[in-house]
Order: sequence, then C-alpha cells, then structure tokens
Amino acid sequence: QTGGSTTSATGASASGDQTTFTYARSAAVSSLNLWTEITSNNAFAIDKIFEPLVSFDKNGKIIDWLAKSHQISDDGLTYTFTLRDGLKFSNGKNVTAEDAVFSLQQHQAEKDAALPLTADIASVTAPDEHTVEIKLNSPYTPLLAELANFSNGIVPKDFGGKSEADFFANPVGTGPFVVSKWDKSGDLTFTKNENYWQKGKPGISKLVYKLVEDGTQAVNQLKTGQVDGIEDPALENLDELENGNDTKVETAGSWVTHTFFFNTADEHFADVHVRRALAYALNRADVTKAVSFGHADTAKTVLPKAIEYSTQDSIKPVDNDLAKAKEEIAQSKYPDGFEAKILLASGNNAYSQAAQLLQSAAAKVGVKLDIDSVDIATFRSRFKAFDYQIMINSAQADYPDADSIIDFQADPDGFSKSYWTSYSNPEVTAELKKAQVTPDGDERADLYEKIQQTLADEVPYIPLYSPQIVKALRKNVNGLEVLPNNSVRFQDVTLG
Amino acid sequence: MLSHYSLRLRVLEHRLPHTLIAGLALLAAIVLAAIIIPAVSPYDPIAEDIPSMLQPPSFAHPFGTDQLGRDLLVRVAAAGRVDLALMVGVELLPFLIGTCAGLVAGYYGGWPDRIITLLSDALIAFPFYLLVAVVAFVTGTGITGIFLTFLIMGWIIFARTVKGATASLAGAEWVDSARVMGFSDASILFRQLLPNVLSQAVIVLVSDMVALLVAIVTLGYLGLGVRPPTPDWGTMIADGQSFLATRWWVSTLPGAAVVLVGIALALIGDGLNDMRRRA
Amino acid sequence: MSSDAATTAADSSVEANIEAAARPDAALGGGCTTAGDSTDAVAPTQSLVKVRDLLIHASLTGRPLVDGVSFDVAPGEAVGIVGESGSGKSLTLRAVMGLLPEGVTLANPESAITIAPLPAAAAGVSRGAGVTTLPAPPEQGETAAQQIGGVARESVRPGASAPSRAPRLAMIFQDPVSSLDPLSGVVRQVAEVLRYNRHLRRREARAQAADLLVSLGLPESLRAADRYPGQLSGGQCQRVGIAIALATNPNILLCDEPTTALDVTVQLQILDLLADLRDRLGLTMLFVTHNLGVAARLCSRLIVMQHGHIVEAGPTEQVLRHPQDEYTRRLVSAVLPIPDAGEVATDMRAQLTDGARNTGNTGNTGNTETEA
Amino acid sequence: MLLVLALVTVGVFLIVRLVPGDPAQMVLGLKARPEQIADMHRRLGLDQPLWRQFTSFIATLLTTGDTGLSIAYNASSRALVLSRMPVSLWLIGCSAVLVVAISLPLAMTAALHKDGWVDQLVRIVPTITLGMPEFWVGLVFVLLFAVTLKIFPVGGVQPGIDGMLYSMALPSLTIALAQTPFIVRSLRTRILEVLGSDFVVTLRAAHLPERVIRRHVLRNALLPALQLYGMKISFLVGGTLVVEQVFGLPGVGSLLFNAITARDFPLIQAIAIYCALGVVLVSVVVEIAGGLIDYRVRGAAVGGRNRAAAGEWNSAAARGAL
Amino acid sequence: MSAHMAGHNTVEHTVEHTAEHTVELPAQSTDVILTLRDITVQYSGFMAVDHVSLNLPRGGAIGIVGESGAGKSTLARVAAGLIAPTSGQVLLDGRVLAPVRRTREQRRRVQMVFQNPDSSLNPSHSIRRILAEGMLLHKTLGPHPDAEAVDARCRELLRMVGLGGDSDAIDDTGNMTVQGGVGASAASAGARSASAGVHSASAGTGVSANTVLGTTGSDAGASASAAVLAAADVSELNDMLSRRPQAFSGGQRQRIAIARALAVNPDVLIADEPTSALDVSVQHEVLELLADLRRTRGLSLMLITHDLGVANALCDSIMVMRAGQVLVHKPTAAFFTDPGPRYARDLLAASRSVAIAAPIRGQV
Ligand SMILES: Nc1ncnc2c1ncn2[C@@H]1O[C@H](COP(=O)(O)OP(=O)(O)OP(=O)(O)O)[C@@H](O)[C@H]1O
Ligand SMILES: Nc1ncnc2c1ncn2[C@@H]1O[C@H](COP(=O)(O)OP(=O)(O)OP(=O)(O)O)[C@@H](O)[C@H]1O
Ligand SMILES: [Mg+2]
Ligand SMILES: [Mg+2]
Repeated sequence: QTGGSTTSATGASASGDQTTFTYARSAAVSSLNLWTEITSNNAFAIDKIFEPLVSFDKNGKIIDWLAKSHQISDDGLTYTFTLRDGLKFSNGKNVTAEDAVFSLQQHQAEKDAALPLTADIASVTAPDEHTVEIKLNSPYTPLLAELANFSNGIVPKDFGGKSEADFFANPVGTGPFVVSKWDKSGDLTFTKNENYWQKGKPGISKLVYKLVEDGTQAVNQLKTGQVDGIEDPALENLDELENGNDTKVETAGSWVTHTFFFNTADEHFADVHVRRALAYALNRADVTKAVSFGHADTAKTVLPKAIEYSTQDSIKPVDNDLAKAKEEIAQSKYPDGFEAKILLASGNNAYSQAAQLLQSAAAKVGVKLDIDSVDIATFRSRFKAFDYQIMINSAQADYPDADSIIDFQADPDGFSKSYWTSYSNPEVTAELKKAQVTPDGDERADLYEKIQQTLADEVPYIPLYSPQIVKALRKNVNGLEVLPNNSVRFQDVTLG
Repeated sequence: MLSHYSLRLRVLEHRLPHTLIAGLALLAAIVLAAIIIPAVSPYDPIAEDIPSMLQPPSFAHPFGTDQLGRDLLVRVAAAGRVDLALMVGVELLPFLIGTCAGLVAGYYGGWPDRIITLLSDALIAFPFYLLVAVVAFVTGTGITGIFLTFLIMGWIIFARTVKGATASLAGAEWVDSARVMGFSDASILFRQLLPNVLSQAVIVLVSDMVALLVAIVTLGYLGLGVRPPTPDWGTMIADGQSFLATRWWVSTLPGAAVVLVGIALALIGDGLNDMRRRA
Repeated sequence: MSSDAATTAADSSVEANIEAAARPDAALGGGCTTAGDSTDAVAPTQSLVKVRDLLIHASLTGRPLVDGVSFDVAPGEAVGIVGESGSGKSLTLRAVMGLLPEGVTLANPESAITIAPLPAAAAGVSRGAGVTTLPAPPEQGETAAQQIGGVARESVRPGASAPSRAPRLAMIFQDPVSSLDPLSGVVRQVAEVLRYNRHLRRREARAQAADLLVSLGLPESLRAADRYPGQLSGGQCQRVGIAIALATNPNILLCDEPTTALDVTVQLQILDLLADLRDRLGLTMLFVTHNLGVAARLCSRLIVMQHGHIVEAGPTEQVLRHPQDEYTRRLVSAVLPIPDAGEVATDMRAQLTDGARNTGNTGNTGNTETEA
Repeated sequence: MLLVLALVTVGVFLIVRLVPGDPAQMVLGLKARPEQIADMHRRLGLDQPLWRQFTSFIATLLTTGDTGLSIAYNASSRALVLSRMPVSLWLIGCSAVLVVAISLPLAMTAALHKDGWVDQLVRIVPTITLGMPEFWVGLVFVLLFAVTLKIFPVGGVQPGIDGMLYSMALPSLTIALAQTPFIVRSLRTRILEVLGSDFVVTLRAAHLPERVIRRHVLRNALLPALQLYGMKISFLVGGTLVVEQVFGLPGVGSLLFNAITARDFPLIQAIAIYCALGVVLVSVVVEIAGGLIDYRVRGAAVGGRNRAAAGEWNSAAARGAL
Repeated sequence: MSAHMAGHNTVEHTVEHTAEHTVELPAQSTDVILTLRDITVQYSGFMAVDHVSLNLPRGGAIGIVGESGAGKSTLARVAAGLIAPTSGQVLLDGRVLAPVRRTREQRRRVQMVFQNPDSSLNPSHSIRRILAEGMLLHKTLGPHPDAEAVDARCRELLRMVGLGGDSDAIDDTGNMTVQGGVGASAASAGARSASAGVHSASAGTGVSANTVLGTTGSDAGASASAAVLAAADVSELNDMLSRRPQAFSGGQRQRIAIARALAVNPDVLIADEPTSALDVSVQHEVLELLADLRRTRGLSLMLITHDLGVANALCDSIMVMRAGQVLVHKPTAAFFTDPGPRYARDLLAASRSVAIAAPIRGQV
C-alpha cells in the first residue's frame, strides 16, 4: 500500500496519480532565494530547484554535478568546469556557461549573502558555452566544497528577463522539482521537472513538503501513512520507527556537533583550568546515551567524524575523570567553586537534559550552575551579544570541508569571534589560516590534527555528540539518498 | 457545656458534604505523599543515573525511571511539592486583587465597574499564549514568568464572580442598614460584604486552581514552564510525551498526579458549593 | 361571541361580588352560601378529598412536619386551612396535589390521601363534562363562564378526552410572579397547558389562551403581543396563574396563599375572581392562608393548623366566633381591625394615649387632603 | 467593544516591543553581519522611535486596514492570518458545538437524577478530564483513535467539508473535554436551582409532560452557562495553540507562536487584532443569544453593560404595570 | 366604572397631580423632629416620588400607606439618607441634612428597619457583631467599652425587643424592665424567643401565655427566683448572641433588626413595611414592640405599610400615597371617618372587606 497516495489526502485527491511523496517538515518554506537563505527549512527546498556545478555524496565526497568534470590548476588558482551536455532549465531553455557565470557573480555581489564565497576570487568567466572558469588571487582549498553548497546553484542569466523578486517567487532552475503551490506559512508542493537532465528521473511526479510542527504528531502521521517521510524525527522515536511494521529509517553520517560553549571573556571561563575541570567532570558518553538513544556518536573533537580530517578516533579528549577535574579546579583561580549560568534555548528536550547533566557534573567540582532557558530569539540575541557564560548549541558544517567548522569556531578575527566564545590562540589561528591554503593531503591532515588537539586541551567548548542524520520513512519508500548536511535527494525515489 | 460541644460536632458532621470530605482527604493524601516520599526515598529527585535510564516500573522503581535515570516516584512527589506550592502561591495575589476589584465594581457600579470590565474584556480578548510567551520571554522561563502571567490574567475570574455576587448583595437591606448606621464605604465593603462573597470567591479559587495547575503543566509542554532541574509535573509530562507509545510511564504517572489533584480540588469545590447552598 | 363582551361580563360579575362584599355578613357567609347552592344535589357526607392521618416528615432529620392531619372536603365545598407560618399548611396542600417538595417524606402514601371519583350527580358540576350542565348561573356571568368553560367543549378532539370520572386537580401559588416561568410569555404558558391538557393544536391553543386571559381581566393587548411575567404586575400574574390552573380543566382547585403577596385592593379582586369561579364552575376548593379574613371571605369551613397538627376545625363562623383552641383565639385576636367610621383607637393606640402620645402633637402632622 | 479593540491594539504594539530579541536577527540568521542587520532595521522601520512606529502602524491600519508585511514570512500579514483562520474557526466551531452536545444532556440527566449514580458519574468523570492537560489528552486520542484504531486521521487537515469535519473530530473533542466540566457543573447547579423554583411546581401542577417542563427548566438554566461558555470560547480564540500543535493543524495559534518566536511584530499585531475582533464578535453573539433566551438582557448587546439595569427595569415594569 | 377599576382612571390622576403642588405645609414648630420638604425622586425620567412633604412630630408616628410602587420605600430611603432626592430637602431638628453624606451623629439619630427579615441582617455576622457594630461606631458605650459591657448592652437590647427567653421581663440584675404590653404579645414573644423558635412545644406557649396574661400590667417586682432566672437568661442570651441570623425565625430577625437600630439610641425610626413578611401573630408582636418603644422612649416613627390595620394600630396620622404623590394626610381617626379621595376610599373598602368583621373579634 502506498501511504502517500492512498491514505494521504494531499496525494490522493490531487489527480489520482500514484507517485506523490509527502515529506513532513517542522518549518515552512518562507523564501526561495538561494543566496540570502541559510536555514534548513528554506535551504532544503532551494536545493531541489537549483543545482550547483559540483556537489557531494552521502559520504561528503565532492562529486561533479552540473559540471561533467572539473580541473584545478597546480597553483590552486584556476578552477575549470565543463558543463554537461543537454542541460536544460525547467522551462526548457538550455543551460549555458553564461548562466553559471551570472549566478556566481550575482552571489558575489549579493550583500545579504548568507553563505558568501570566502575565497579571494579574481574572476569568473565563460571561455566558451560549456566552460566556466574561476580564477583566484590566492589559493583557497575549501573552494570546491564551498561551490558544492546549494547557494551556488545555477539560475538563468538575468533571471530570464524577470526581476529578482519575481524570479524567486516563481523560480526556474535545473533541479529535479518545480514549485507548483507555495504557502509561505504552510505546505509547499513541487511537481517533477519534466526537463530534468537525469533522464527518467525523478521517479515521483509530486513532492509535498508538509508542515507538521509537532514531532510526535509527525511520527504518528508516518505510522498511519499520512506522510511518507519525516525530515527530523526525534532521536527518542527512532527505535520505534526502525522496528515498526510499516516504517524504517535511513541514516547518514552527520556534519553537526552539539557542544557546550564557554564564553572565555567571562572571568571564570577565561581560566583554562575551570574549563578543563568542567570537561573532566562531565561524562560525555552519558550525555550521548541520555539524549540520543543510540543514534549518535560521543564527540571527542569538534569536527564530526563524517568530515575529512576529523580525529575523532585518535584524539585524547579531556573527558570523564573526576579526580583530574578536582585537580584542575584546585589549580584554577576558583578552587572553591563559583556560580554561573548555562544559557539554553527553551523547548529543546535534549539540550535541557544535557544541561542538567553538566549541572550535576559541575556540582561535583563545586561549581554551581543555573539553567537559564530562554526562547530562541532571546537566546540568539544573548549569545550574539556575548551575554552568557556557558551555552549549549550546535556547530554545523555548511559544506564538506574541515575549514567549514574550524574557521568559524576558532578564528577570533572572524565576525563570530570563535563562535562567540572569544577564544583566541594565535597558534591555532595561524594553523587555521595555513590549512586553508594547503592543498588536500597529509600536510593539511597534520594541521587539522594539531588544531583539534589544542582545542580539545584548552576546551573553549566541550563537544558532546554528533547525532546521525536520520530520515524516517514508510517501508515502501526506496531510493531516498540521505545527505550529511541533513538534506535528501528525491530523484531516485520510488514508492514500491 | 459538654452537650453544647457534642451538639456543635454533630452540626459539623451534618454540614460537611461527603464530597468535601473526600476531596480534602484526597488532597491531604497527595500533600502527605509529596512531603513524605522524598524524605524517605533512597533516591534523589535530581541526581542522574544514566545506566538505569528509562526503566519500566519495577520493585526498585515503582514508577520507573526517566530519561536521566532518576526515580520517577520520588520525582513525582518532589514535583508535587513544587507544583502545589506554586499553585497556591500563584493564585493568592490574583485572588486578592480580583476580589477587591470585584467588590468595588459590584458595590459602586458606574465608572469603576466600567473600567474593570473594560480591562478584563481587553485581557480576555488578548491572545493568551501571546501574553504567556511575552512574559516568559521578558522574564526568562520559570516561576517568575508563571507568576506574572497568572497575576495578569488570574484576577479576572475572581473579579467577575465577586462583582456579580456583590452586585446582587449590594441591594440587600442589610447593606442599606449598614449605610444608615453610618458605616464608611470601606467598612461596608470589607467588613460587611466581603465575608458574604468570600465563599463564592473561594469556590472559584478552588476550581481555578485546577485550571492553573493544568496551565502550568501546559507551559511546561511549551517549554515555558518551571526550569529544570526543579522537578515539575508539566515538564515531566512534556519530556515523556514523545515516547508515550513506547515508555508510557514517563509521562502518564506525573499526568495521573495532576489528574488526582484535579479530582481532589473539584470535589472540594463541589463540597464547598453544596455547603454554601445548604447554609 | 365577541371578546369585548366577555371582558365586560367578567368585570361586572366581579363588581357584583365587590358590592356583595361590602356587607359584612356576606363577607363571612356569602361564599359559603353560594357554594352550598351549587352542591345541593350532593350528599354532604360524601367527600371528594379524604385526608386521613397525613404524616409528613423531613427526610433528613425525621422531624415531623405534618403530624396526623385528617379532614374531608365535599364536592363543591370551599375549605380554608389557616395557621401560622411553618405550620404545615403548604405541605398538606401539596400532599393532596401529589407534589411534595424534595426533602420531605410522606409516611403513608397509600392511605393518607384519597381522591374519590366524582359522584354521578357531581359529574355534571365538573367542567370536564361540559359547561352545559352547570346550574344556571346568574345572567350577567354567563358569558364569562361559557368563555372559560367553552374552551373545553369547543376544542376537544373527538375521543381525546372522554369525560373521566377521576377529578382533576389544579393549584395556584402564593408568589404570583415567581410561580410563572419568567422567560416565556404568559399567553404562551397558558397555551402550552391548554395544548397538553386538551390536545389542541398550537394556534388554537394560543387563541384560546388569550381568550381565557382576557376573560380573567387581563388587557386585550395580550392577544397581539405576548408579555413576560416580569412585565406584568403581581395581580396580573396571579390571574395568569389562575388561568393556568383553569386551563387544566380542574374539578378541585388548591390555592396556596394566592393573595398574600398582593396589595389589599388587588387581593380583593383576586378573591372575588376566585369566588366567582368557584360558584360558576362548581369548583371544589382547598384554600390555604394565614389570613383569617381572607379565609373567612371565601370558605365555608376552616381548618386551623399549628405545628403540623389540626388544632381546630369547623364551619367558618363558628371557628371565628367561638374559637375553642388557645392558638385559634390568639390568631383571631391578632387580626388588626379596620375601624368603622367613628371607631378609632384600639389596643395599642389606646395605650399610647396615656403615654408618649401626649408629647406628640397630632395637629402638627398636618391634615392635608386632596379631593378627587 | 471598540474600546476593547483599541486597548488590545495598543497593548499588543507595546508589549511585543518590550520583549528582548530582534526580528532582523531571526530572519538573517547567525551569520548576519551588523551592517546587514542595521540595513534590515531601516527597511522595517525599526530604527524609528517607538511613537513614530506606532503612529505609522495605526495610520496604515485605519486607512487601509492593513497590518503590514510579515517579517519572517515576507508576505502580507493579513493574508497570512486569513489563510490560517479557517482551520481555527472550524476548530472553535466544532468544539463549541461538541461542548453543547455533551453538556446539555449530561447536565440535564445529572440534575434530574440528583445524587443518583448518573449524577455521581457526571460529577466525578468530568473532574478527571479537568485535570488532564489538553496536549496529553490529544496525544492519547491520537494514539488510541488514529494510530491504533485508525478511525480518525492523526492530524492535519483533509480537503472538503467532510474532510474538515473528519479532521476536526479528535481536536475538537479534546478541547470539548477540557471545557465541558465547567459548563456541565455550572449548568447542573443552575438546573437544580431552577428545578427548585416555584414555577416548576406550577408547570407540574398543570400536568404538563415532563419533556415540556424540562424545556422550561433548561431555558431558565441556560443564561449563566451561556455566559461562561462565551468566556471559554473567547479564551479559545487565539488559544488553540496547544491543540493545533498536537494535531498538526495549520491554525492561527501556531502561526502566532511562530510569529512570537521570530519577533515578527507585524504578524503578531495582525493576529492579536484579528483575535480580539473574534472575541468581540463572540461576545456580541453570546449577548444576542442571551437576549433570545432572556428578554431581560436584550439591548445590552451593543453597550455591553447595563445587565443589572435590565433587571432593575424589569422590576420597575413589574411594579408599574397594573 | 367598577370600584376596583378606579385606579386606572387617568383623569383622576391628573387632577390630583396638579392639586398636590398647591398643598401648604403647616408652619414649622419645634415639636417637629424630621421634615421632608418637597421631595422629588426621579428614576430616569420616571417620577417615583413627586413633590412630597411631611413633618414628623417628636414622639409622633406617621403611617404611610399606599399600593405597591407608590413610592413609599423611595421616600423612606430619602428620609434615611440612602438616596439623594432629585429635589427637596430633609431636615432634622430644623437643620437641613446633606442628601447622602450625613455626619455620623446625624446618621445615628435616624435609623431604619426594612421589610424583609430574610435580608435585613448580614448573614455572615453573628448577632453580637450585628448589634455591637453600631454601638462601637457611635461610641454609645464610651470610647473603649470592654467586651462584657458590650455584651450586657446587647442582652439588654434583645430583652428590650422581647427576645429574652421566658424571663423576658427581667434584666441582668433581676429587675423588671419591660412592662408587659398586651397579653397576647408578651405571651407569643416568650414562645418565640426560645431557641427552638417557632417550633417550641405548644404546651409551653400556653403556659407562658397564661402567666403573662395573669400579670399583665401588674408590677410583680423582683422575686427571689429572679436571680436564678436571670443567670439562665444571661447564658441563653449569650448563646443567642453567638448565633447567625439564619438560626432565627423571621419574627425574631425582625426584632433583631429593630434592636440593631435601637442600639445607637436613635430619635427617629423609619420602618419600611417591617411586618409585611411576617404572619399575623408575629406581626402583632412586632407592632406591640414598636408601640412600646414609642411610649417608653419617645421614639418618633415613620411607618410604611400597605395595611390600614397596621397604620391604625400604631399611628397618629395616616398619609396615603399613590404614584409618587400624597393623596391625603389626615389624623388617623379622621381618616377612617372620611378617607377622602376615591382611591383612599377604595383602599379602605378593600381593607374592610377582607378583614374580619368587628363583632366576631369582640367576642373573643
Ligand atoms: N422541602 C422541605 N424540606 C424540609 N422541610 C420542609 C420542606 N418544606 C417545608 N418544610 C418544613 O415543613 C414545615 C411546614 O412547612 P409548610 O411550607 O407546609 O408551612 P406553611 O404552613 O405553608 O407555612 P407558610 O405560611 O410560611 O407558607 C416548615 O417547618 C418547613 O420548614
Ligand atoms: N432604583 C430604581 N430604579 C428605577 N426605578 C425604581 C428604583 N427604585 C424604585 N423604582 C420605582 O419607583 C417606584 C416607587 O418604588 P417604591 O419602592 O418606593 O414603591 P413602594 O411604595 O415602596 O412599593 P412596595 O409596596 O412594592 O414596596 C416604583 O415604580 C419602582 O418601580
Ligand atoms: Mg406555605
Ligand atoms: Mg416598598
């Protein structure tokens, strides 16, 4: 029985066709502008419409996408992409190199860009109809990974003659799906792109992003077949869904690490011994166990395992050793402990549990922690204003390169000042900058290993766990490709 | 004298409706459990024990354990202390304010009544969750927010009840007698009228407490309730609701506690009502 | 028949009674005599309502409220029950009606109250059998009687109400306003009773209800626009109450202090109306009051109750003139006299004359009069 | 009533701005640079002084009836509210009907069998649901009737009127269960009072059938319950959030919650104003219904006061009539 | 037109109305304690009281009669300072009183007793509190009376209104204070004052009735057993003082209401239908009490009633009101000889026709 088509009303009533896939998501799609959006509710709709030259696979490995091949010059300054043959936009127009150049230049020019290209780009040109050439002023290794980001998707040159706003209200791209019905505060319905370059795909004719805000509700809808998949099933429900009669889960390694961040500008947490004491006092495996129900790895380093150069398996973490914790606090400026607060966005069960565990861990070394749970908007304002002592949040890679996380979290000169921790270690900063221009290989690996160990020892943050990327599906759903950035590819999906 | 005494007793027995007795007994049992269990239990309501997380009810843990391996029985009891105290504490001020406002509005009518009515109408027309959220966001989640929210909304129901009761009494001849006697308005309001409307206000108070408790629990569900790790029925129910299907005890047992308190208070309210009507 | 005519007739019949009432003798015995006239055919020993050892106690405490009350009411007779507040008058009456309130228990429900079937001769008196057999009423009352009784005859659906021999009871209450549903129009209320008691169709019932009300002295305007009880005066409401009672087509009319809540003038109107109905329709009446004068005006026999017992019973005149029981005597003496012209001060004021009154100056109270 | 609307409008405007948190921040996300945020503030007019923001808001509201562009959804806030409105209206409507359908017979039966087992049952059972939070009842319903028994949909809204009714069954029952206890109790108490009143004896003495008497009793008992009911419905307008969440209904409640979270001032204001409008409408409807039941409260609908005066008038009329 | 329809005659109304304005009041005299001068009360355009004037002589009693809605209560409320008249003045001892804001002393001097015994006492206060409140407010027992003094005064008041148990004629010290009035009154007062109230055994009533009847008007003086009786009496009265109004019968409550008014030693008592909710025998007792108070304390009385019998029994003059206006105001005797206007005549006729004829009463 096909859930999406017979039980789901959205599917069944539409045209009686058998291939609607209904996907439960917890937030609505409010904008389809690929350059200015970053949040997953919009991003994972945008990436169904627009596609970049290169992309990544399930394991985070870069693959050619709209480009059938790419080359990097030996000096690392010239990137050359050759477009596939017969590429068409969903409106039937051919895709040319000019379109790609226009897209990348627009992105560079966008002042509200959410994920701007950080490489020092000298020019983007189209030497011929099928070739795109990017020239850099200085080498920048993460460029290819950055280009794989959804925000570097290709749009028609000059928006096909429309204004930018009109274009993004009714966008045209090369992706497998076309927007057919869009309620900015509700559901988004896609239909299949008849001109999709992967012949015979997608296998479903309709894709519905259905807004189901409540997690439990989504689980129940999946169980009864009202939806065919859930974008973010709660970890605590996975057992049930994995073993259900009609349901299953698909997983992929993740690019996310949930982490306690210390504000090193705070007098207490400026003291590395205090930070180490707390890290030693906490048992991260317990935290993982309590919140992940077996669907996460305890994080020993800030770089998730699914990203290259992660030293998850080899690093020496500061973790779970009460004796050492006591030693550290004794060496600190606060041997008798102190009081502080953990800032927390309310409504997140896992964070609340983790905070309680840190609270009781800290109590063991005489540090009294209060949990300060505030709503998400307040939370963001607070931490962006550095108005916190400890907070819990996640660090997420936007593209499959170690730099994606490390740069953001350890660069005191970046606008987030080491992710609002103000952590600064010139050595780390130097290594970080060096890694950005070092071509992939052992040298880069060494650099990242050193950085990760330093960060682990100085504990500007305590990485907790990296949850698996999980999608819960009806049993009859085949061919769904789960991506490590939490998105999925639907083009191969069939409903059995 | 002895006969007097026994007579009084008999009158008392006679007067107390069985619903009231049952309700009081139930409430007393709940309060006692909330006081005694955490005192005698070997478990600490806030100390985690990850290895024994989410165990079903057993001899060692009659109510099972929660996500952090804490004994739910002792947590439910400890939460009872918090929530019952909160329930009473939070209702107190609205009760006082609402009763005074109702007295004034009911006795004077005219513009005091109109202002109070306008204010309460406007507050009712104000979306409740907007208020809840705004207050919680301003104060941060936790007891202060709960307190403020219900201070802002809670007085209305008392004001309305007391106003109605006062207005219906204000025309009574004994009120006029008091005026003829030369008593001041304040004295008439608080010494003459108040004792007569108080019972109605108290009945509302009791039944409103159930509503309040449920509201606090709902705030917990929305993540705006009592802050962890303080045990609270609402957050406990909310934490467990996502595995209601697989680990029913985590949210059902705290839920049962709320229901029990609800029943007790409803019985008390019923009983008080019966008593008032009999008197 | 025109309704205007009916009103006039009803009014004039009441007026006639007021004239009669002006004579002190008539006030006492008049009602009795008239009732006697209409029940001549009935053997006086035969009782329609027989109450034997009525025992009612409070369910909760077991306190006896009515304790061994026995009496008989003959067909067509009007019997008054008097006594102080709380003496059990209402309970007795409601026991007869079969509508005891909650919280009291009738100890002997089988034997206490017997309502005899209507005797053959009296069946003619009963209105259920049709108005035609009424002993010829005084001329001026005819229209009214037919109007009221005619309701029954004209509208009976064939077969629906074959004259039953079991007498029907109806009741009128003390507080005229609160004994009507405050939220329904009065015509509607009467019509409803007509509909269910006489199986009429809605519109018919409504028209007849309006007729009935108008014939009882309510304003004509009711026909066009219904009014709520709250919009009528106490006296008007009491007439509606009477209309409801009559609409059930009763043989026995139980009245529970029907005039206590009313003004003296209105009280008199209602009493006259009741006397009039009693005479024309040959109703058997049980009349509860604590006002001896009121009872005397309407009833041929009186029953005096105190603390749930009957302390004295007998013909009205005898009870009032020669009260045997101490309580009855006190009751009679407590009635405040309305002095006749010339007779002025009585008990209390007589006392005052010796005392404080000397300090007052009656002249200064002013002697103002506005002549009509 | 207009005053109430005005008060709510002003109140909402001020109160949302009291809250810490920045809409621009929420829209632009974590990586937003300060100049981006400042730019957005300028576009939204958030850099203006409060009174300027207020006057321009009121001006557009009064001239065009518009409440502005939603910050988070980048769409007309009025359109957003209106698109979410039907679901909430259906939900409130269905639960209102259910409350009546459950309460009336229950209260009547209980009152007529006072202290009998039906009465005890009616008195006790609702007190159980009284102590149950809506979200919990809703969850249990979903598990029981939707997931296990598959009688009703788990959540969401099905197209068509029948689909809507079908989808509303569980949510509105959830709400109804939370509200009926209050209504049933109020009604039962009042019915008992009315049953003890004189006119019922009159009706009994007039040999009216029991069902007719019941009709009279009910009518007389209805007004206080109706007023309570009106207040409950008023609370429901804009207060369906929890049920909407549990049942995944795209109603105004969840829109409001998202708007608050995003500090989407125009949208919050729009929702609050529409909700207040709804509450005002509800109270007008309740007053009209009250007037239909009891002529004494008629005419109070517009002014919204003078209920006591109506009673005065009544007694005055009673005295003056004859 | 038939007699009972007379009231509907609007022509009559108009005539009376115009006539009313020309009424001249007798000149003020020092003997007048309370004066109502040209009082008008309007309720949203409706004339409840229409240019009414009256003088209440010191120690005198005026009976105000009239049908329901005539404006009697409204007039009384103006006199008591409960509502402000639309126009007109209230004078006490020749001095104009502020409409509603009277001084405490002025309040004390004019007291009022209401119609309904069920609602005239605060149901949540004990009788002690009800009685004592006024005394404490007006400091009639001095600024800081001790509790026992207050109690003693309360007991005295209860005895004064005839709520003193069988020994109602004896005060705390065993002295006779209250003279037996008419036998029937004292008798039933005794019967009623027992805590069993109305439901006391009928035998007891008989006995006490006989006793009191036997001693009517006599001056029995203090007897040896009086002290014993007094002790029992005090404890019974104290018990009564601790009870709430619900524990008393209607007649008892009405007496307590009177006692409350008397507690502050008023000069004027306005009684608004104080007996219309009571049954005849109880009514009689209350009237006895009022008559007695007039006699013993020189209280001035403004008695509102719709019962001519009551007015006749107690008042020096009778004032008939109708539709807010005074139809006639005459000395009692004159009124019954010639009631005057049509409505007054109708009223008298109606009252007579439902009253028991005098001959019957004469034979009791
Ligand atoms: N429903 C009831 N439950 C308990 N006691 C009752 C009930 N109804 C009446 N009584 C008691 O029964 C006694 C007699 O009452 P009843 O109403 O018959 O008196 P009554 O003679 O009609 O008095 P009244 O003149 O005041 O109407 C009173 O003491 C009253 O308190
Ligand atoms: N507060 C008020 N508002 C409006 N009208 C009123 C008010 N109080 C009294 N009235 C009206 O004023 C008129 C006189 O009322 P009042 O109570 O003085 O009459 P009454 O003579 O005491 O009648 P009753 O014998 O019924 O007590 C009545 O028609 C009454 O309806
Ligand atoms: Mg009675
Ligand atoms: Mg009056």
